[in-house]
Amino acid sequence: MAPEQTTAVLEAEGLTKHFPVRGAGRDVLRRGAAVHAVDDVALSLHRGRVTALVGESGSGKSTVARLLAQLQTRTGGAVRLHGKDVTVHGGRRFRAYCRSVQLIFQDPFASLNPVHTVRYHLTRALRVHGHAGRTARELEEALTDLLGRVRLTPAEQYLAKFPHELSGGQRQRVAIARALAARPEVLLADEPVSMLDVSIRLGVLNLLRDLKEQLSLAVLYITHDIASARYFADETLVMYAGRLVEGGESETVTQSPAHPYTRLLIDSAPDPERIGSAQRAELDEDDLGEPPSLVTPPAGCRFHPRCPHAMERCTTELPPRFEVSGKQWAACWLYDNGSPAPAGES
Amino acid sequence: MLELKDLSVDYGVGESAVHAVRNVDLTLHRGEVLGLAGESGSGKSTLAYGMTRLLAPPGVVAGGSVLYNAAGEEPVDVLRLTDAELRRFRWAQTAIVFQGAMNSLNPVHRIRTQLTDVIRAHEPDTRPAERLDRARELMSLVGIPEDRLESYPHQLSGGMRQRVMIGMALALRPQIVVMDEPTTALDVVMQRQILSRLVKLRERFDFAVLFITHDLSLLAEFSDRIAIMYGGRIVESSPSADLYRDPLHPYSRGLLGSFPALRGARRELTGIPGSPPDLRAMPAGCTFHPRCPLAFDPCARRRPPLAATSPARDVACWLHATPDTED
Amino acid sequence: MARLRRPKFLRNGKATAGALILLFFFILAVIGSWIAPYSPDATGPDAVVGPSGAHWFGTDQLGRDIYSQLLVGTRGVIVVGFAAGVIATVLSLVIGIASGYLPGRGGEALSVISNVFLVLPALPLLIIITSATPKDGGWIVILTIGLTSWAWNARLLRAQTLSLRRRDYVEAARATGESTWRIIAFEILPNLTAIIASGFVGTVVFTILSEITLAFVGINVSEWNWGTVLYWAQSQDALAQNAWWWFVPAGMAIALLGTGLALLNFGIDEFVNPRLRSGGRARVRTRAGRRLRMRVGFTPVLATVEEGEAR
Amino acid sequence: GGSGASTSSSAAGSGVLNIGMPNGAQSDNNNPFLSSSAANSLGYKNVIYEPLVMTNIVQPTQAGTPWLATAWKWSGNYTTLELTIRNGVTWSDGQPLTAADVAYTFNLVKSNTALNQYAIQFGSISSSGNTVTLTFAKSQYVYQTHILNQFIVPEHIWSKISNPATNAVTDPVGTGPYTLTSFSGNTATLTRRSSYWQALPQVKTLHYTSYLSNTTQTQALTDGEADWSFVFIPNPSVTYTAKDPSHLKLWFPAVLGDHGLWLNTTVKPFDNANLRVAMNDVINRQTIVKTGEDGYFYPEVTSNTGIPTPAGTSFISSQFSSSNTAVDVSAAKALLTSTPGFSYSGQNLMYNGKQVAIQLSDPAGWSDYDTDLTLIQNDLKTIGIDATVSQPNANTWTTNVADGDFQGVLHWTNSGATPYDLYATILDGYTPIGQTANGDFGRFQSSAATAALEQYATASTDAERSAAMETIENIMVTQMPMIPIMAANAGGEYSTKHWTGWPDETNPYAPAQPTLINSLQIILDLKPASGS
Amino acid sequence: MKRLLTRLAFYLFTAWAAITINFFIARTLPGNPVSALLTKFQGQIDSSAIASLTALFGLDKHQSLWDQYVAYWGQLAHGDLGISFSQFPVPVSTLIGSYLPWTLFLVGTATVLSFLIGTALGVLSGWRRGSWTDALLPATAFLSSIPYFWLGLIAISVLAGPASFFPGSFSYDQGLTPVWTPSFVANAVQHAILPAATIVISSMSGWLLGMRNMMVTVSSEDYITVAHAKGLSDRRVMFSYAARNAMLPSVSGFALSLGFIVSGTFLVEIVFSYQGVGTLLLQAIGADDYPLMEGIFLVITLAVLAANFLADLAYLLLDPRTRKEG
Ligand SMILES: Nc1ncnc2c1ncn2[C@@H]1O[C@H](COP(=O)(O)OP(=O)(O)OP(=O)(O)O)[C@@H](O)[C@H]1O
Ligand SMILES: Nc1ncnc2c1ncn2[C@@H]1O[C@H](COP(=O)(O)OP(=O)(O)OP(=O)(O)O)[C@@H](O)[C@H]1O
Ligand SMILES: [Mg+2]
Ligand SMILES: [Mg+2]
Repeated sequence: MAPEQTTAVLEAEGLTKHFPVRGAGRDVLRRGAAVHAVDDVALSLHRGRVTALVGESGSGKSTVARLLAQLQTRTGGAVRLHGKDVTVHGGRRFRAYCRSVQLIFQDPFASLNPVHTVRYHLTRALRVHGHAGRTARELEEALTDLLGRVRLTPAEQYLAKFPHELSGGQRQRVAIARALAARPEVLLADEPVSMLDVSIRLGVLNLLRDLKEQLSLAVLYITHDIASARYFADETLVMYAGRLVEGGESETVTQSPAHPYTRLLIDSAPDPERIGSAQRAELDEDDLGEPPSLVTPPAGCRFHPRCPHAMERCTTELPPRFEVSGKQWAACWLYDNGSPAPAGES
Repeated sequence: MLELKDLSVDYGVGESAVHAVRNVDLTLHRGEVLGLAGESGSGKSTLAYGMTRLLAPPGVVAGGSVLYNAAGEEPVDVLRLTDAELRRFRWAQTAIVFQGAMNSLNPVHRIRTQLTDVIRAHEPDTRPAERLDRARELMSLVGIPEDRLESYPHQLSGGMRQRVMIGMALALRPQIVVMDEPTTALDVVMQRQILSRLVKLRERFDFAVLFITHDLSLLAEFSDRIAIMYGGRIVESSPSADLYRDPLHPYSRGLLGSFPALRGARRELTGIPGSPPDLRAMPAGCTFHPRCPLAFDPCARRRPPLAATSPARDVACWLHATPDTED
Repeated sequence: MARLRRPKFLRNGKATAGALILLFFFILAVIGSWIAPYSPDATGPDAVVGPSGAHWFGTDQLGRDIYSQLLVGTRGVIVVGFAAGVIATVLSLVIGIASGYLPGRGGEALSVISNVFLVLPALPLLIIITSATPKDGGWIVILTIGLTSWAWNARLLRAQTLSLRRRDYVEAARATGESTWRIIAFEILPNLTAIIASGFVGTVVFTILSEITLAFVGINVSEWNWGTVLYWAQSQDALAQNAWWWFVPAGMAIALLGTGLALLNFGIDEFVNPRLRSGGRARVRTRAGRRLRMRVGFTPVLATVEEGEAR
Repeated sequence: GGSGASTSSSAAGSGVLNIGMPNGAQSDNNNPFLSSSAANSLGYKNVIYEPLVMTNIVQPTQAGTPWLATAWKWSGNYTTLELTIRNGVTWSDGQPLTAADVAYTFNLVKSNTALNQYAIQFGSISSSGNTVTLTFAKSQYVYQTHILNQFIVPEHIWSKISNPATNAVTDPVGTGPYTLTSFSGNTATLTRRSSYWQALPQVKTLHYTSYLSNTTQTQALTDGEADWSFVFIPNPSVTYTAKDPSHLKLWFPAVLGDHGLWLNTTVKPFDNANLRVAMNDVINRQTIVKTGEDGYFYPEVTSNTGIPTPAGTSFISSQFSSSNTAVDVSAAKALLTSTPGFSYSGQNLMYNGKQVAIQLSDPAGWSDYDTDLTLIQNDLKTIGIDATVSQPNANTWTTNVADGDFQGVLHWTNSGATPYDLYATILDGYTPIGQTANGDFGRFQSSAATAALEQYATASTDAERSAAMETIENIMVTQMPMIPIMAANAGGEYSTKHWTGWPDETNPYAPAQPTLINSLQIILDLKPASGS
Repeated sequence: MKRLLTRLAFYLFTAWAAITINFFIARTLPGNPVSALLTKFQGQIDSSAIASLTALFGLDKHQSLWDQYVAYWGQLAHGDLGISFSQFPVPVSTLIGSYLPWTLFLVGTATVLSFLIGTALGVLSGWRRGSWTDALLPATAFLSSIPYFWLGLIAISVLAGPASFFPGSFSYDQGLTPVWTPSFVANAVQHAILPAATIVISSMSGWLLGMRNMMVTVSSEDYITVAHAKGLSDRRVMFSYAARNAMLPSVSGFALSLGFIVSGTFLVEIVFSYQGVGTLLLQAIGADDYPLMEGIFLVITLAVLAANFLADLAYLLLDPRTRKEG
């Protein structure tokens, strides 16, 4: 693992979330059935660094973000802010926590209340965290400053607008501005651009990157688009069915994926270089199967039912993290050289 | 095969009408995969629904023609068909696969019913058992176990549903399959599976595909030809490879520059400045000029026509206008 | 999605018509007793005579002026209707939102309570309670109707709150650090306005009809309202006396007010669900002059190549 | 309306008489003792079970008509009654009527509180041969008709009924000329017996239908679906008689009971007799009876004594025979201004400097009473009393009246064969405010009145009784503990289209109400109308 | 399974709560059946009858409210609804038994008709927007705003009468015996037409509106467009695709409204003098007849609960999404 210049701001260890299944027909007979949405996830976010979390839909990425933001209570594991274990539910301590850790939602169309103006959203965020200043002037300055940061200028033009009067990119900027109002150290961005138009995605991503640099934020960038992780993140973690399967420096992970799942993911991504129908049919032959049920996840490696390299051992034993190279690890028995990488921090 | 001429589609009529598609000329050749790309709101779906006359109110087809040439038959103008003729024409000649398969399948009917009723509607003489056999065949065609025929849509995964829709599209062996963002809701693995399946089926049945997406990298890989739409118009239409290597229109270039590439060297991503145009207040001249880094004198004043620069390539941009296309 | 755009809402023709009708009755409720030509209780020599210049809507068995009774009675109808509507709406809001937003048993319990109230037969209950309460007067009717008719709206609000609670912007407000009450009051509540409004209108209609029904069966007839007029008409067998004027105007007033409220609700419906709007014109004229109906599945073609001229 | 195939076939040729009552839902319940039974409510009990003696409340002084008793003799100051039972009467099942049946019936009433409707205190009851002897603890002078009107039930049937108070008596057996053949829907059908101790009536079949509302009952009368009823018809000259003036008739004779304005005499200033007398002076009974009661329902009370006429004319002492009600506002005002404490401020009557105000109340839904109150309200305004009308619900009102929690109500009195019942309701049985009263709702307290009533009930001579009555009337006229307004009635609506022989003013042989015992007399008298 | 069990628990709880509320409301009324009887007859019954009536109704035995409540449940457990006061000593169950069928017949038929007609019109007007069917909306809104008792009274005065086909009162000609003969059934139907029409006219609008709104909403669903794209006939798209889906909310609403048959429209019975439980209920209220009131309430409550259960079942049947995957 690359030596870190900074210490982690936010860390998670053994993060686990099981959603109890309720009222689901015959499952009643089996008490305690649960969706194993997140199992034993360990990650750490560092100042001035972007960590990408990629994985297919339903793999538990958003749940990780919510657990980190303490919007949901975790089933197990620890979340440490500046090395201190924090568990908050609400009230003042929650406020204090979210002053440091802010979440940006996937859908800018849904994450702003349609009945409130931009001014309301931002003012509230400032007020709640005590950054609104004491006079109307100070508030106005703070607002202008915030909008300036997300490059919505001139500020007056946007303050009075309702969300529906803004374009998707502008809305996402407002959402980011709201998160910044708390002056956080960690930004959890849950697929911040997947709902945005291609032509404006880049702007928002670039904005996030700039902010990271200016404010030296720790950013968790959640996406299902592994290509954007390559461009945007310093480090990339790959998630499959609630578990992290691979992690490491973005370029390494994307260019030489180690875990069979990461490989599948990368092979599946559209590749304009393979122009023309001639080379098209390559991966298609076998039905690649579907993600497993999270209520009864497969034993051993969760990917084994779909894995072309699955071994006997994969069906029974959970692979620990194995170091693949200095910049990369994978939770796969293929890399078992007898020396599992120290589990825990990536 | 299918020839759109001067097709215009509006939402609403009169003063308040939104001209979502304007004077589009587009040809879909037999057996070809034509990709239609462009950012959100550029009118891709409107075009697809408009030409099949499936646009919900307040959409209206304001003018133009949609000529369908079946082999060895008189061309028919889809826009001039009566309701009954249109019904007969639909699905038998052009089938459609929409973006959200969950919403394309009726949640209260079994897959079997939904597969067989299209056969029954067009071939009323077939026996139920025969129709069921055909439905089974379609399911195996798209690689879904036959026993899933008895399922309801919500019992299938998203990928399965989309495959059911593709199977259904092929029920009557149509000449043309229109696909409006058929895989955007799916993750990449599933997306690739479905597209590969589609490619194979196309080779087997030889239908033409109009493939709509905003993901240019996907089109570059899968389609023969790509048309780029902006603000309700086609701004460029080229073979995939040409377009990918050498986009002519600045907008096409911008689109390509918005996608981070997974492989190869890290390219600098440029993106497109500005925001998509408001259809109600289109800029005069070239609709792209306010966002165009290369805009120059005529762009703000006059609209560039879609003109051929080479035999296979059309572009609507003053940068590439030959003197005789300038009016 | 509801937005607080009142002017936009009133741009809807149906809503405007409804609002105008309502306004008309509101004005009558205020000025009715001043512009009434007689006291509604003033007896006169002409008993049960038909409409005339002196008595626009005729007189009753005591020679009282029915037009004046209706005018004076408007206030009772409007006040009871709206006051009970307010009570029921507030209750449904509190219970509906609380049961939708509060997690766990509390919410469930409230939901069960509203379901119980839903099962209780409203009108008979109303008759029993109002006929049993010692004091007469509008307040009893207001309170009884208000306290018993909130359940339906509470259920709707609960369902909507449950879905709003999952919305990103509510989560986002939580993630910003907003307190629960503030989330309810400022994030959720404003998005329920349309449902609240239509629930309110619905309750008002129900209340008014109930009040009139109660009066008609002879409960709470001390004060004048339209039901009181109908009650007297019925107890005096007005229709057998061919005294149609005693029955018809009151019935029409109720129907008109009801229609106004219904139109208002149509407006709210269309406001909430834009698909319900007819979108300006439902018919279009092709260039060749034929009129076509806009409908799903068959997009009208305004000009084909042969019919119209190429552009 | 309707094309009632069976009920409207009331042509006398087929011998059918249709009787209707607006009494709502009924079921097959023929227990003659229960006021809740259909037999009682619709009145067909009277053509099945017969009384000992038939009396006429319209002409209370007239001697009774012997019915199942051929003779009756009171003795010992009305503490012993000797009845001679008619011979040759048979029950509808063929068994003969005996004196034992009569004694059994009285014993049944005596031993079942629930059946003893008039709470009569029976002493011994014995029968021998065809005589029955009853003794009583106290004088039954004022209750004599209640005893004589007792209908008789057969011992051989009723002795087998375990609880006579809760039995629906599905197959009633009586001595009357009709037997119940069916009860279906809301209609009881009775047919004539083949034998009867008197001449058989001409009506072969009786339909008693309970209509669900006054409106439909009225409709049935005008449509010819019903021939006879007792129902309040508003504005009958338009809604009823006008529909067929030559046949549709009504007759509502007064009986010895009052409807009047009760004042709570514990509420100041209504404890002042002069104020009450003044109020009596301004109430316009004619208008009330004409408008509120549509000119017929409750006849006007014209005597200040409150005794309805002509039924009670003979009871009015000569002292008051010309003391008739008349509207006289100035006299009333004069009386008030001369009364200490009262004064006028402009048009307003003040008592000790405060406006005299009264809240008049009657249940919501009683439209005639409510109309009457509105008129009284206006009348009281003429002497400056600020009257308001309120309409609580019936339950509340009933409770309030009984508990003395009211200011002024329109309420009734009991009625009977003498004015005793009427006066006893007004003057007797003082109960303190807050306790439930069965009479004297106004809480009028007068030992003289109580004594006079007692004297009237127990006196042994007519002279004593007249003296007592005069005392009572004097209290009534000078103190007006209740302001009598109109008389109770015993009337009905009937059609002469198919049947004639109905009672009316000119031939008041019986009250015209189909639910009273006299209805049997009327049915026995009916003749098919000529030409129908 | 679990869903059904929780529903069942809910039904039991609701039944208990409703019955308890009914019991206490009825008992805390001021007044009592004896004085109600006397008051009703305004002097026709002598006040000396109070003692006998009190004894008759068993009101002379004083029992605490709680004891009455326990006794009431004891009775209910034996299926005994008590004895009516106003028609003493007829058992309440007998009375309800003879009146309920008529209500079910009249209001039930009317509700079904109103639902069918309203829904059919709603389907049409939702499907053919912009045609004449648009006029249905304000028209039915007006009709539904008219109080139905008023409509009924006007209908009686205009249409019923001595010479008319329509009888103005009763559920069948009095004197006929209810039997299953064609002539009796015809007679009963003849009596039901006018009141049923009143209910249908004034309650149709709700169904129409709901169905229309749902049709419009459903019409813009993708699967409808797909159905059109498939070239299915208009009828098939309209019924099998649009209406079939749009109906779901209406169906559960319909089941609920079946439960309100008794309580919602009982004034119609009163206006038309129809021998149904509505008439009976009003009479019971007027007479302070608690056993009868409680009995009718019990029936209404059970009807509503049964209807709720039906709604649950109907939804389960009609919407495969609520069914559990096998
Ligand atoms: N509140 C919840 N109750 C029950 N299950 C839940 C809940 N939230 C999430 N899940 C389940 O947990 C799993 C992970 O969900 P999550 O939203 O974290 O996935 P994701 O990776 O963010 O997917 P996407 O890319 O679609 O956003 C899913 O199977 C989801 O169904
Ligand atoms: N009902 C409508 N009324 C008015 N304008 C509409 C309506 N529907 C769509 N439009 C407008 O028409 C334009 C074209 O929409 P269309 O759905 O065809 O875009 P698209 O290219 O398919 O976008 P996407 O990639 O988001 O699917 C958009 O600007 C949209 O705002
Ligand atoms: Mg997610
Ligand atoms: Mg689209």
